[in-house]
This record gives sequence, structure tokens and C-alpha cells, in this order.
Amino acid sequence: MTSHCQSCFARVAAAAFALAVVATPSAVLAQVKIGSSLAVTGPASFLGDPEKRTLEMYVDEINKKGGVNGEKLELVIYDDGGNANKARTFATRLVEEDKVAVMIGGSTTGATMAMIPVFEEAGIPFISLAGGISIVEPVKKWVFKTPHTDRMACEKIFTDLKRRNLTNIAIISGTGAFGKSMRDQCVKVAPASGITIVHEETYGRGDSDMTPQLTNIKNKKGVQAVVNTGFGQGPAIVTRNYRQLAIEQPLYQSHGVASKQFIKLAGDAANGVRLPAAALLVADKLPDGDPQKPVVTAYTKKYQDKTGQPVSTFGGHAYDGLMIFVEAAERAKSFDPAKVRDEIEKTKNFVGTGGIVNKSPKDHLGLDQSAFRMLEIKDGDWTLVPESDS
Amino acid sequence: MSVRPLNERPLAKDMPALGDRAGSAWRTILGPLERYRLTPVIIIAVLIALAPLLFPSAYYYRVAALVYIFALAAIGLNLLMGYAGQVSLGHAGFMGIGAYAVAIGPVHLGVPGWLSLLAGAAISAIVAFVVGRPILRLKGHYLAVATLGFGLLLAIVFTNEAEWTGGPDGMSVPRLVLFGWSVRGSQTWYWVSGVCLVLGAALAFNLIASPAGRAMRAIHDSETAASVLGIDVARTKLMIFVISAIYASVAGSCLALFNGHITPDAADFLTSIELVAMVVLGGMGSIVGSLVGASVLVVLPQVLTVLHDYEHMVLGLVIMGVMIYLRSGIVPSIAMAFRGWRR
Amino acid sequence: MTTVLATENLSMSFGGVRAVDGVSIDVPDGFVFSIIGPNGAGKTTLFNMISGLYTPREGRVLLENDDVTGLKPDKLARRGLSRTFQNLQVFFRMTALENVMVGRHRHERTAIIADLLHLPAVGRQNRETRVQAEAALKRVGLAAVAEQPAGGLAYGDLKRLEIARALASEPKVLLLDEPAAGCNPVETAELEGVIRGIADGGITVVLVEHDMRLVMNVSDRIHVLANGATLAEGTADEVRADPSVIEAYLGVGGSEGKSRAVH
Amino acid sequence: MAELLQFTFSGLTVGAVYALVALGFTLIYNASDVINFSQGEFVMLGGMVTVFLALGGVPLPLAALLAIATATLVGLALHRFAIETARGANAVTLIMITIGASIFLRGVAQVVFDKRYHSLPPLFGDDPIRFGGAAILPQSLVVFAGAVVILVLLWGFIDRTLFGKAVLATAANKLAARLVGIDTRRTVGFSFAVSAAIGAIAGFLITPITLTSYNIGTLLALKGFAAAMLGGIGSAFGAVIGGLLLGILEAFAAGYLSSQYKDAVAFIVILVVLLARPQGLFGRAKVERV
Repeated sequence: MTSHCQSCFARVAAAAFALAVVATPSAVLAQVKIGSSLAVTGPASFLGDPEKRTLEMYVDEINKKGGVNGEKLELVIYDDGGNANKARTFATRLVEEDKVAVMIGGSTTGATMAMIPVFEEAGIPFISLAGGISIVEPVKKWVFKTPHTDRMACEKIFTDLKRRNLTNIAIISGTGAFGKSMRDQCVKVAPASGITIVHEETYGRGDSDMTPQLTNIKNKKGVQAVVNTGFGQGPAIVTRNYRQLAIEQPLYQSHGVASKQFIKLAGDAANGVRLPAAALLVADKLPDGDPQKPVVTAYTKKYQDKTGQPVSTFGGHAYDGLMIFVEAAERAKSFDPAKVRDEIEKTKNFVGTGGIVNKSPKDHLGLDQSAFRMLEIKDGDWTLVPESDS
Repeated sequence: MSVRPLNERPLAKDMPALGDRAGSAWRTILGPLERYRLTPVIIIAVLIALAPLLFPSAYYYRVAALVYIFALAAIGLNLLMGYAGQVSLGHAGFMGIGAYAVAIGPVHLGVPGWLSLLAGAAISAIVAFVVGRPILRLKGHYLAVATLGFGLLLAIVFTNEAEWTGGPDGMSVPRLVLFGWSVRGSQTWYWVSGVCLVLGAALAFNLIASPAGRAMRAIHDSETAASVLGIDVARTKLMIFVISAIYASVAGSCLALFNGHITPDAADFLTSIELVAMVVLGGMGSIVGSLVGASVLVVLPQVLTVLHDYEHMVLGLVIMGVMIYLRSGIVPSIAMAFRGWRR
Repeated sequence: MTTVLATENLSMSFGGVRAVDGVSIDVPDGFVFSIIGPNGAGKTTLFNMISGLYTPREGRVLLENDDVTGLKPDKLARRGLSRTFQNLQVFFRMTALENVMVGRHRHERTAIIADLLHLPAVGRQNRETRVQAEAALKRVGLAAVAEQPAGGLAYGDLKRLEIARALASEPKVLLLDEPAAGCNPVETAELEGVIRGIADGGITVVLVEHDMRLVMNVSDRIHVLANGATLAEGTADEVRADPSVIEAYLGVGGSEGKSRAVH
Repeated sequence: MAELLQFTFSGLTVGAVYALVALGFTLIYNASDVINFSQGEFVMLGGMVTVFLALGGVPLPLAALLAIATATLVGLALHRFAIETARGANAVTLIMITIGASIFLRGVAQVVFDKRYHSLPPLFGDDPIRFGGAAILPQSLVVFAGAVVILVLLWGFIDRTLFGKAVLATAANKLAARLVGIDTRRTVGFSFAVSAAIGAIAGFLITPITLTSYNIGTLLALKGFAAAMLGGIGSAFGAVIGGLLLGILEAFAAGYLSSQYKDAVAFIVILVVLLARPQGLFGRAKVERV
């Protein structure tokens, strides 16, 4: 950390100098630029931060191995803080100033939606890292995404509930973008899955005690299980308060709880919590034959070695986005945006951290429910819930 | 009413003009222009018209358009804060009303965009009127916390009423169509927002130099003195609160129409603080200052991206540095220094 | 002689202390009417009640025989009551001229929309206000500093600026709260002329002042307060000779004290 | 009944957090008329420095002390290099400086620390205390006790020591205080240091409940500010009551009305209180002398 901080002054000084020449965009080297605008800071920074680290790590690695199509990649990342207006400005900047070949980013659905028109108009492929289903439904020519949709997570949870014969549930959701969007999807797909939502509660960003909401859920007759949609510190606090109130019903978290950090924050209270998650979280527990195992094991090792932090599925989304682009560009043997776009759309059997991706003109996501695993937390670690009927 | 003038000093303007003919010729041209109320507006208009000559790409148009839009909101807030002396930490709420009006109007109610913009302004005015009546009785930090709460309230509504607003992910805003002409693209919006800014600035300068403007400025320094001179303090505060709400609302509508997508960010606490920062950084009580403040806070983050992780650190330092060394705000402090230097 | 301003049994207390206790005054039209008394006698509180800043606990205020008790200051101003302040209440961010222009507020007739658009009527109004304000500044001898920011003016000038501002509103009654406080003898002498001139112009002046020379020279009638209650009232000579007044000022009577108090 | 009790427990838990933040606001305001919007960052520093020192192997009590010392130094630096340098500037300018400081401190924290959430072990374990069908975590009582102890210490200090009287005098009238020989600069600097220390203690105490990360400061400052205003800015007692009240309001609103609109309900109540008492619950009304 000390060397880190010594260099920071040098970097600030260098950057101050760079301000003077910033008017002339660095177009000296003929590199292929990958653009990105992420929520590196702000309330969604635990999305943007691992995403940024992942992109940096792998672009570095790709360049060390000689680049793509014989050309080096250059990464241009801006921090939009999750703010849609800022994201839109950076999108314009990436297109107009940096002249990027592809956009891999947009940590939040709001920021992604604000940026879409820019890339649609410019005709540059845009691989979003945000969860919202509205990004790819309806299909937009230039827009793709890598994370599973909230709807899949809901369906995965509901399938597990049905298997346990629990049909009456309560939902407690964060009022942030992630929690709200997933809650909406769950409400939408509940009837089709044979689930009845008998009670709903919410909590706000930064809330530090959810016992009133949970007390109401506890007192509600007929609640057989509780689903918590949200990310950040909220789910950890909900989980602790859940145990504090000694609520007996099973608690389900969402895929927003996407790193070991959650188990650490929630402590013992996390035991018994179930959640749908990508294979990435349980890399070491996957059976040897699992096609995703090599990919997720390699990514996990690399990320944890490099950053010293537990791996998160959010970083994995960035890995998938980058690799889908790289493979598409290699297939196209060019960085021509139109050709790359066509190849991205033809992505088949791509093994990523999030699942096996099969894109098509009608499906710009390319993941199905099989991408999700149902996990249960036991003794401070993830375990795979055996899936008997799938 | 004949009163013997006492201790009458010679009037400066009665004294014989000094200097040569050339100097006085300049003065006859520049003098009235220097005194003319709208000279700063003319200068702003000329700058807006000429700036694109330096723009290499549409990105610059976009950043400049954002500067103008935020400057418009900041000017409105400056009328309230810098001139009338009433703090608002919830002005982004009015931006939000304007922004969601042009989104909800066309999408849910079938009202055309331009009419929605006007409706948004009207709603903002009404909301400001209703809310302002009680809370403007509060003073200083108490007014600050009340307006903060009000802004928060609006942001909560925009976030929670997802059926209308799309929730935290926001909703798309249909393009503005004026007389069959679709207003789109950064360049077009550069001119639209530029015109809005010039109009907004002109109205603000008009107001300041009017009876109502003097009344509002008087309140800033002494409500007591203002009231014994016949100024209805409560009414004047309310009036200026409503006017500044309309400025923010129109700016919010422009922002939403320009971006084509709106999220509750536009209405949240941080945006309110950003607006206040624009006003204070540029200079309270200086319309031009609000434009400068908006420029700094919109452009600076774009420049600071080269610093990556150190961006926020430096942004904080810049704000602190400006406020410490140019404590009246950028424009008034520089103007003061300039005047001192000329003397 | 008609009464233009009167109070009937006016009372006010702060936290149990009676600051003003049943004070009745009767100010004839065109008079310079002074209210004197030791510190804490309740003079400024009386002013604050008359001008509507405080609502009296008991009693009435009559302006031209209308009961105006409890009316807001701005309503009173519109009825022709104006005042200055002991602790300066100048609009420091405005120029001297603009300060006085604010004084014209009650005579200005424009609408907010017209103001925003700067319709011709607003321009006319501004010019008219300006002329009147310049005249008011001239009356108090401040024409030379008209364009200067009020924040930069000397203390004595600020005192007169407040008077000019009040004058600009063309009041029927003008309350002056210690206009000579902090002024040097020359400025005080000038002030005397200003006050006289105001009264000669037909404006009734109610004066609270500690400078006895000024009070004695300028007043038509003097009302003495002590501990919130009326002690005496009369002409300058009558008050000067009243033993209770002398005692109130000095605690115990004495010819030496008397001369210091009243001269 | 159990329900009511649980809501109250929740309210006291959250309220004690707000109260601790509000206390910091009040002290600086008293000495300098400044609303210090970087107060939330002091709280963040208290939590994050402790977390990272503990991760680096420093024993927890020592880590907490070092965190408090760090925050105190930052508070002193903020006063010395920013507030003091801008001496004489108006209140809005000073507030803007503290907002700049808050952005700066957050920027530093994101580089020095990381962007994840962290927790600290609670002082008396994780097992809830059950009472009348409701449950409260021991740490909530610790936070609550912390607020009370700080309040008492502040009261004792201000009421019983000469230096405390100097702070009071500076608050009442800076010029007069200077005239009677009080070094107001030192007094204000001291109040910044103590506020920062209070913030850091708060950060250390609340982290086991609220968790902490580099950017928790903004929201805490917002709520703490509201609590301080509700209680009447300048009154330490008011700050604590304001904080507890705000917490209880939120908990009751979430429990009885709508969890979606609980913040809205809390703020509406604050508005109503302020309209009835424009100086807050325990604030002194300012009388303007004319």
C-alpha cells in the first residue's frame, strides 16, 4: 500500500501535466480501442470496481500475448458513478473522441439505457454489463449483454421453492435499481411459476436496520419463505436481522449477493441462506466434467491473485463481455464494427463465467436458466444444492 | 418639501470630463454599453454563437449543451440563493419534475413534448407555491434541511412510483417534435439549450433590475428593513422560489429531452448539491458566475478523467481551493481583483 | 391639532419582564416628537411595536385614527409609516442609490411578468424611482456616493442612508431610532438640520435619541420613559425642568448631573 | 405489543447512530456556525481505518484508537488548512469548503482502502437480547450508551471546564470572546478535533451494525444533519433526541405505514416540527436586534 501511495503523487503530477495536452486525444498509436463507462465509484461501485479491474487485467494479458488480430487493445474506461446523464456524456465521448471499436460497460441498467441511443446511432457494438431485461428486450441491433436477467434469477428461485413445496412467499426488496428491477420481474413471473406473493416490504439505500419490515413479514400469516432482492450491504443486514428475529422460514437471496464478501458480512446468520448464482462462485465445487469449470477456475485464480479480493460475478460479466468481443473480432478477422457486431450475434457455445452463451438475432443475451446454480450457504461457504429434476 | 442640502459634495458626474478626446469617444460608445443591463447577455450570446468554431466533434457540443442546461438551473437557483438569500438544497426535485413531465406526458398521457415541458413548468410552479408558503418561513440551516427533505421526498416518489416513472432504472423520453421537426442530436441541442440559456439569463438580468428584483435583493440583507419599507417579505420570497423552480424545471425538461432517457438521479440530493455548488463556486449574486460555475462543474470531471482513481480527490481539492482563495465565488472575486487593479 | 399617530396603553413583556408597560403617546401632525429615557427604558421596543415588528401584549396603535395594532410592517409601511434602525439595517450588497430605490417600493406599480420581460412600463418606473431616490439622497447629503456599494460607506453616511431610504417612501410618519448614535459632533449638527427639514416638509417625526443636545434643539414635544413606563411629557423646557426626569437619568438629582444630562 | 417493542428497538438502534453523527455536527456548529458536511467522512474514517488496521494485524482496541487519532488529525487539518485559511468567508462558502473536503476524503478513501463493504466484530457478540417478544443486538445498546456517554462528557466538559466555557463564549459571540482574551482560533480548531473524534468513535461503534465502506459518509451526514436540525442545531441534547426521534420515526413508518415511504414520512414529520418550532425542538430562537 505504501508504494501504491508513493506512486500516487507521481501519478497526480503526471496527470496534471497531461491536462495540458489532453486537448489532443492520444491517437498516436494505432491501437484498437475498447470503450467502457462503469460505475467505478458511487452506490453501484461494487459492480463497477470488479468490472474495471477485470477489464484491465485481461486487456493486459491479451496484449502480452500479442493482442487480437495482430493489434494491441487499448482500454478507455470512464467512471460514470452509475449516473445516467454522466454515462451518456461518456458514451458520446467514447464514440466521438476516442473512436472506440466496441463498448463493454454500463454497470447499471439506467446508465445502459441512457447510452444505448448513442451506440445505436453510431453503429458500434455495445455489450452491457447490467442486469435489466429491457436492455435486450426488445432486441436492439447493436446492443448485447452478458449478465443473466433478473427474471431468470426469479424463476430459478421459484423452481427451488416449488421443489420444497413452498408457494406462499414474502418479498423484501431494496429500493435501488437492482432490487427494484428484480422485485418487478419476480412479481411478474410469480403467477406462471405457481408462486403467490402474500406480502411485500422494501428498504432504502444505506438503511442499517430492517427489523420493522421483517417483523411485519414474521407476523404475516402463511408466509412460507422470504425472498430478498437487492445488492450491496442491504442483503447482509437483512440476513442478520432475519436471524436476530429468529424467523424460521427459509430465506432466499438474489444473484446480487455475488461474492464471498456477503458471507463475511452476514456472519453466522448466512448459514442456510439460498441463492441463485453463476458457476463462478463455486468454481472449486463444480464437478470435474462441468464445461465451465476450467474457465471459472482460471478467472477466480487470476482475479484473487491480482486483487487480493474475493471474486465476484460482476467482474465475471466483464470477462464474458470482453471475451465475446475478442472471439467475435477474431472470427471477423477485423475490427470493423458491423462485422464484429454480426459475429457477436453469431456467438455460439461460448463458455463464460456466467454460463454457456448462445446468441442469435432474436436473443442478444444468449443465456438460459441452466446458467444459474442454486447455492446454499453452509458453515461459511457455498454449497451446490443438488438439482434432482434438471 | 424644500430641504436645505447639507454637506453636499461635488457630484462626480458633474465634474469636467478628464482625458483626451479619443478617451471620451470610447466612453460614449462603451459607457452606455458597460451600463446596459443586458450587455452580459449579449456577450454570452456571442460566445455561444462562436464557441462551435473551436469544437472538433459532437462530444464538445454535448458537453457545452450540458453546461448551458445546468447553467440555466443554476441561474434560477442563484436568483433564490445569491440574490434573495434563501437556501435550497432540494432544487434538483424541480429538475426532476420538469424531466419526468416530458417523459410521462408523451408516454402515458399522449401530451406532446413541448406542451409537457410547459405543463412541467406549471406543475413545478404550483408545487413551489404550495410548499414554499410554509417552509420559506424557516431561516438559514432550517430552511436548508426543509428544502433538502422536500427534494428527497420528490426523489423518493420518482424512484418508487415505477408504473409512471420506470423506477430506479428510469424511462425513455420520446424525442421532442416541434412543428414537425424532430429535435435531436448534440448539435441541435447545443443551439436549443444555448437559446434557453440566453433567454433565461436575459429574464434574470431584467428581474434583478426591476422593482421586484430590488425587493428580493433587499430581503437578502435585511428582512426587517425590507418589511418596514412596504415589501411583503413572505410573498416576495415565495415569488422568487416559484421563479427559480420554473428555471430548474425547464432545465430538467431540456436535460431529459436531450438525453432521451431519465433516471431519478436527476432529482436526487447529489444533483441538488451540485446545483448549489455551481452557484456558490461561480459566485452568489452573479448571473455570469452561475454560467462559470456550471462550466467548471460540468467540464472539470471530463478533464479529470485522465486522473482515473484520483479524480474525486482532485475535484474535492479544486472545490476547496476555489472556495478558500476566491471566497466570494469565481466571478465576483475576479471582478473585485480586476477593479482593484484598474484603480 | 390632529393626531397622526397614537398608542393607547401599549404593553410588551419578554420572559416576565415588562419592557413596555402601558405607554400612551399622542403624536400631533407635523411635530418632531422625541422619546427619551435611560438605556433599557423600552424605547426601541415601543418603536418595534408601533412599526409592527412586535405584536403588543396589550394596548392599541392608532395611525390616523385607524386601529393598526398587529398589522405587519409592510402593511403599515403602505399606510405611510416608515422607520430607521438603531442597529443598522442597510442593504449592504446594493449601492447607496439602490438602497434608496427600495424605499420607493410602495409607490412602484409593476407586475412580475412585466419585470421579467422588462416591458416599457418597467423602464419608466425605474427611471421615475431613480429620480426620486436621487432626490432623497440629495436631501441627506449623500448624492456623491450614490453609485457606491453601501457596504463601503462610513458609519455616519449609513445612518443618513437609512433616513434617505425611509424618506423615499414618502411616509406620513417617520420613526428615527437613535440616528445620531455613533456620529461625531459635526455629523450630529448636520443631522439636526436634516430632521428639521423633514418636519418642515410635512412629515411627522418620532425620534428616539440619546444625544440630548439634538433632542432639545429639534423636538416639539418630548416623552420620557423609564423602566418601560411613562415618566413625563412636555416641551423641551418642561422636561428639562422636571425633577423626576433628572432623577431617572442619574439615580439621584444634582445640578451637575442635570447639566450633563440635558446639555 | 411485541411488534411495537421491536419497532422501538429498531428505532433506537438506528436513532443512536444518527444521534452520534448529529453530535458531531452540533459541536462544530456551536463553535463556528459551520455545518460540516464532511462529518460523515469522519464516521467513515473511524470505521475504515479500524477495519484496515485490524486486517493488517493490529489488535482491535489499538486499531480503534489509531482510527480516532487519524480522524482527529484530519479534523485539525481541515480546520487549519481550510476553515482557518478561509477565515471571514460567509457561511455558505465555508459549507461549500466542507463539501469539497467530503469529496476529497472520499476520493482518498477509495484509493487508500477499497470500495467494498466491511464489518467489525461486535463488542459483546452477535446473540440478540430477547425481551418481550422482541430482539435487540447488544451492539445497539453499545451505540446507544456511546451516544449517552459522549453527551454527558460534552455536557460536563462545556459546563465544568474553562475551556468548555470558552467554546460556549465563542459560540455566543466570537468578537466578544476574543475581546475577553479567548483564543477563538484554538477553540474552533479544538471543536473540529473533538467533532472528528466523536465521528470516528461513532464509526467504530456503528460499523458492526451498519457495515462500512468508503462512501457511507454522504447518507450518514444527510440523516445526521436532519437529526441535528430536528433537535435544534447547537444543542447537544437536542442532537441526541433528534437522532433517536428520527430513528424511531423511520422504524415506525416502516413498520406501521409503508417501508417504501419511510424516509418520506420521517422528513414530513421533520417539516411539520420545524413549521411549529422553527428553531428545532431544543434550539434557542434567535432574536434579531434592530
